[in-house]
Amino acid sequence: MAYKCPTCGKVWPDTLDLARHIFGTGDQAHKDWVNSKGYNFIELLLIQTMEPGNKGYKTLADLLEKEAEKVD
Amino acid sequence: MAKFNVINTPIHNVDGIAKVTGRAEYTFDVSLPQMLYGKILRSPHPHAKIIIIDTTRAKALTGVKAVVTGQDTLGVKQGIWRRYKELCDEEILAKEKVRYIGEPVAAVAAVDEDTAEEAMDLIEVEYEPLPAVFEPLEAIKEGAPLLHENAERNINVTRHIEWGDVDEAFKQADYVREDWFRCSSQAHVCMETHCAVSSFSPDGKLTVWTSTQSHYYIKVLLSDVLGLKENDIRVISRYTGGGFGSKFELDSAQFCSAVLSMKLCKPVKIVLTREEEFMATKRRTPMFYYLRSGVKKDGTFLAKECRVFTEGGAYTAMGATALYLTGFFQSFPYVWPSYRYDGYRVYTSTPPTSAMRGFGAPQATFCAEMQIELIAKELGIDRIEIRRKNAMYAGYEVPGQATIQSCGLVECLDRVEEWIKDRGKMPPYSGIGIAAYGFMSGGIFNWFDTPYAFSSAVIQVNIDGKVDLFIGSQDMGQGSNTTMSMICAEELGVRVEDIRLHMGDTDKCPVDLGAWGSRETLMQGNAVKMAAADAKRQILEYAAAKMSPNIVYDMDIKDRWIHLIARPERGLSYFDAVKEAIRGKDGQPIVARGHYTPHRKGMISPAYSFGVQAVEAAVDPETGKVRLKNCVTAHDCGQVINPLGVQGQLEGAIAMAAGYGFTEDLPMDDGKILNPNLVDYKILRTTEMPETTVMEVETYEPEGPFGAKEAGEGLTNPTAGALGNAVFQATGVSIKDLPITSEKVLSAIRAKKTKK
Amino acid sequence: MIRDFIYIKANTLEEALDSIDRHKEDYKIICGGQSLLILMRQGLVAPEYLIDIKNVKELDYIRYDKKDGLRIGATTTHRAIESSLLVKEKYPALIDMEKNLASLQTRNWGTIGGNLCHGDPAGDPGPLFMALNGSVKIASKQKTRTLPLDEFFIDYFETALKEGELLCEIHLPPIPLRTAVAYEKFNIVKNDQGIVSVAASISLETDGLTSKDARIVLGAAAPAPMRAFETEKLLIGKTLSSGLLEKAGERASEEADPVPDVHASEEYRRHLVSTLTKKMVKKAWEDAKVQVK
Amino acid sequence: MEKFLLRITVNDEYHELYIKPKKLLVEVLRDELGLTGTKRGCNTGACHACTIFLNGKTVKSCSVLAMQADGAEVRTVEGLAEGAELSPIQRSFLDHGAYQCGFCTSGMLLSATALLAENPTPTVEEIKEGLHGNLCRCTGYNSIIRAVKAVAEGKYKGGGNGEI
Repeated sequence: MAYKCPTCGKVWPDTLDLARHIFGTGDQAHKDWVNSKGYNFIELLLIQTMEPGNKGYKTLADLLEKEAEKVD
Repeated sequence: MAKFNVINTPIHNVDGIAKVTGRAEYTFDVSLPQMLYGKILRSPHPHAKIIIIDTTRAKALTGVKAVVTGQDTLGVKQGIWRRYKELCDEEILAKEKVRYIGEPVAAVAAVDEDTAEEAMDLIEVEYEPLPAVFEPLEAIKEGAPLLHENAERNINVTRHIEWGDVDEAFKQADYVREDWFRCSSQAHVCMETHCAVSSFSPDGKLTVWTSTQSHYYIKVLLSDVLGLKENDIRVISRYTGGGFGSKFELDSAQFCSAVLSMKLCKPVKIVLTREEEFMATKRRTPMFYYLRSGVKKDGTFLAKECRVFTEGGAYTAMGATALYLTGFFQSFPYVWPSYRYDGYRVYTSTPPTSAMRGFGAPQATFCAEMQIELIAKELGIDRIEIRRKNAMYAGYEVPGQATIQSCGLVECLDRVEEWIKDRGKMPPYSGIGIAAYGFMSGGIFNWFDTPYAFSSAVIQVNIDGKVDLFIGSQDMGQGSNTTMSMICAEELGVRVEDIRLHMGDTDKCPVDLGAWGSRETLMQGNAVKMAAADAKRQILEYAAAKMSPNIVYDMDIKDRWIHLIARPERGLSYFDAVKEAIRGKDGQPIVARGHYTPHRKGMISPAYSFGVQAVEAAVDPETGKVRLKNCVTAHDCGQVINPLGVQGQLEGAIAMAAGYGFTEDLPMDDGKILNPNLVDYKILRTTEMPETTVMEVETYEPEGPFGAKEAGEGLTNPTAGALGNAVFQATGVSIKDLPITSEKVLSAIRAKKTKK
Repeated sequence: MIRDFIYIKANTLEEALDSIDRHKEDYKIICGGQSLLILMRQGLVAPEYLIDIKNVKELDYIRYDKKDGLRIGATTTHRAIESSLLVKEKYPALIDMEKNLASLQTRNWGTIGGNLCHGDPAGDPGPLFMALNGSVKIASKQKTRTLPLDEFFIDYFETALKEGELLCEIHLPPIPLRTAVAYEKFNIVKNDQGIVSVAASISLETDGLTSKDARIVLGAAAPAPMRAFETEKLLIGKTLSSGLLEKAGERASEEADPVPDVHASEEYRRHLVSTLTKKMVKKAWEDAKVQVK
Repeated sequence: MEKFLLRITVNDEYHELYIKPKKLLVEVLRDELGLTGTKRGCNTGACHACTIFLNGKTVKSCSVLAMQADGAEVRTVEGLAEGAELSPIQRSFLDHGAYQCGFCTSGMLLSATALLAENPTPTVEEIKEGLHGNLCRCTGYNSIIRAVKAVAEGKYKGGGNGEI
């Protein structure tokens, strides 16, 4: 089971990889999608650095668990 | 019979005679009829809006021919990362806003430099200073001044790498260590400062002589911003007085001289002063490092987490690559089962940071190797043993990133270990520090967005056997002209003196992306080897017809002698064969082409070099002053092509990297560099150089020409770390912010004493 | 860039003094020009008249007399001093000082007079000549006067030379019996100007143990090379001991008035003053003791 | 601004030219006489790339007024070789790869020539002190020191203007 990026449609094996793809691309389209879901893209990015435990990615991964289209 | 006739022999540099007799003409020396001289007016503010620029008085000064500002340009935002338009953010001649002290706001062309300089004082610029921010960790805070519209919280670029289950692995670690490091900036200090002579002619053609590492890049970047077609521009750079990463982006001398020349249809020469070179060209990327490593009791590496904030300065430049490479090389040269890297490049109101020799890897290696030294001490494991246990090996795959095809690291560790044993016990306050490293042979990711092959070469064999070799690579002192001549001579089976080299002129030479990322030996080398092989094939075609040997024999050319490999005495002279071969091709000289673009090698590099360096240093406990005594390096760069060249690259790298380690710094006050001259910016002189020994560990790199890989930037990676570890071994103090000045060493020694 | 000036080449001392007198309002003297030309190129100095005394052979000499001491003409180059056997024998400390000053090329053309008149507190000759109780002969068209070097250096790049005056000669009295001088600077790159420098001259009583006189001069530790009077007082009449050295080092670092810059903080400069003072006093003291035997 | 007559012999050729007194010697050599072998790398007399011989002694031609060289004898890098015959130090630089970008090389060659003219058998320490003024960013100096040492050991006899 894999997950499709809601912005550019790229497919990733799990939500953590998808989260990293969204942070890594970091272009306007991907930023807008995250912000439209009530999160702040830059805040998540900075939490990833300021707090231990991969928090930024985990939060985005949980969101994607619900929002991203699942494909097999 | 020696393996090679030309390769790995100590021959003279092909540009030698020109350079030791003062005949070599650098851009600095170019002078043309009716040539004018330009000067650039630069912003005194780190962040300000340009309200109005009044050039009337300057234009009225006798001898001044033209004054241009941002208004006289197309106002195109350019940048070297052409693949991503949002990262092309620098106009060079600012139109509305200035973002660093030294940013060009106007340029003057006059009959001589003095008049141009005098005109500077007559240009009145009204600025509206804006709030500025200088430290990355300040710039990302809420409410910090926004330096670029689309860069929220001043974040320019972020890079993320991850493999393995990092958090799980940290749970299994017996020992976890956290360290913070601060890596400083560094100036390239090329002896020839940035300079350019632009000459625009009425037929719409622009010729630019410039000191550069890539004449192709400069041609394309100029066409992006001047509204000219790429090939209406000709860039000439036969000799370049040093580059070190500062000369493959478009700089203010090139752009302003071109704009002025296009306005006047007269040649304009701009040479940056040494002060401008320090204050207003790019510099090494300063980095704030957080490093957490988890290891087992027996020293096996398990997990590493790395977070980096880099001071981006006013524009992107090549900063994105530095951010990626420091994260990528943070795991080098070891096997880390799990690794996570988050890197953030932050805009600040300081001169832009970009590429400099090593390109993020010297910073990464400094932090990694200093931490490993502390881990080894903590666990009571021998520092060579812990490195050997986790060393990369040929065939290792950096998960999802790259495959290591050749790696002589372990042998390098053995050789250095042996040298340290021979050195015996160190006197008090003396110590030997080591650092292991790896580096890339050229980059793959096509951020420049070129449609051409990465490297190309053209060969033409003439009636007298003389071989015209046309290459796109640029020799800035690293020796690529000699290396390419040697590769061509070896493959074609002739001598270097039979080669007539053509380079440094976009009108005559095929495309090559230029000398950066230590790519020329491998990439241009492969292209030259391919062209030479094709030329040889054409000659052997004729020779076979003439000698009609039994089909079981195959033929080769060695040292101007065409022969059957199994029967070397049966053959004919290369010179005779060529004459008749050309007669047989309807009088046309033999022409051959070669090119190279890396495929199926991942996104980073086609090959990786490795090495270990030991630095012996003595510390004066009274003043903290560090003195370098010895520096030994075991380096694996595959098959050595140009032995004199490799030794020169190593010794030059040590001088530059040792400077980064303990004498060079660019202190700033609110964005203004405080030591923009060679009196207060201290690079090493003859008297500071340690004895240097290089131990070549030869491996075979299948991707490289004759098995060769880089020996240019990689050698700059270990020295700062090895020096820091030498100070640690000598005094027990580990200085974690560069440079390791005598003042920092002394206060650390005294702090350690009072703690006891 | 250098602003235009009216160039006057003086071939004799008289011509020089005459030209200086005539253009008293706006002139500068150039000899080796190793420091002056840098200031002129940066537009910091732009005189109307530039009077070149490089060719005044009358001021290019090194003379020694047992009673009178050493006299060096102002247009003598550093290199001439460095290679003088006379100086090597009588004032060896000068040779080491010159060898560690800037570069060979600078010393070949730069002159001792030019160096002193530049008035850089981090200059090398100043502190050493002051420790040797040196003085200078200054001439103008009207009169000639001599001045102890202690009073020659006033402030940053400012000396006691008045308008119309020319430095002609440096005079170092004979080194008294049982006396030795030592000079050293602390720098990171060899021959760079010192972050801090110390010159120490120690004279011993006939017993060869107790100090009779001490002259300590700190370089780059104040707007001009400064005598460390309190440290001197502390040293006179004492015998050498590590305790004495510690106290002397501490006192000198308190007396100093260093300014922090990109190379070192104030605290670190004070520490260096202390370290170097201890080292130079010890070296001078021990060299002086050797002479007693 | 009144110009002055400058009489100067450069590489055994006598020149007479009128110049503004503010002209530096390096500017006359490069811009007036076209001898661009002598380079400039800084504005504060620190890099020594402009080293030349003036009356037999090496000086920084960026820190000498051209008028101070009136009637003097100058030798630049272009005057080291004698026709096609390179001087010992030039040949040794070729063999030892004692240069890379080449921009500091003319200054290095002249400093090395002066050093050997004055002290034919210098120790490594003396070579380092002799070349201390000349900055180089490419070679790390040791190849240059090896080249000078080889000439000191007599491996390169005669030819060119080795002895000034």
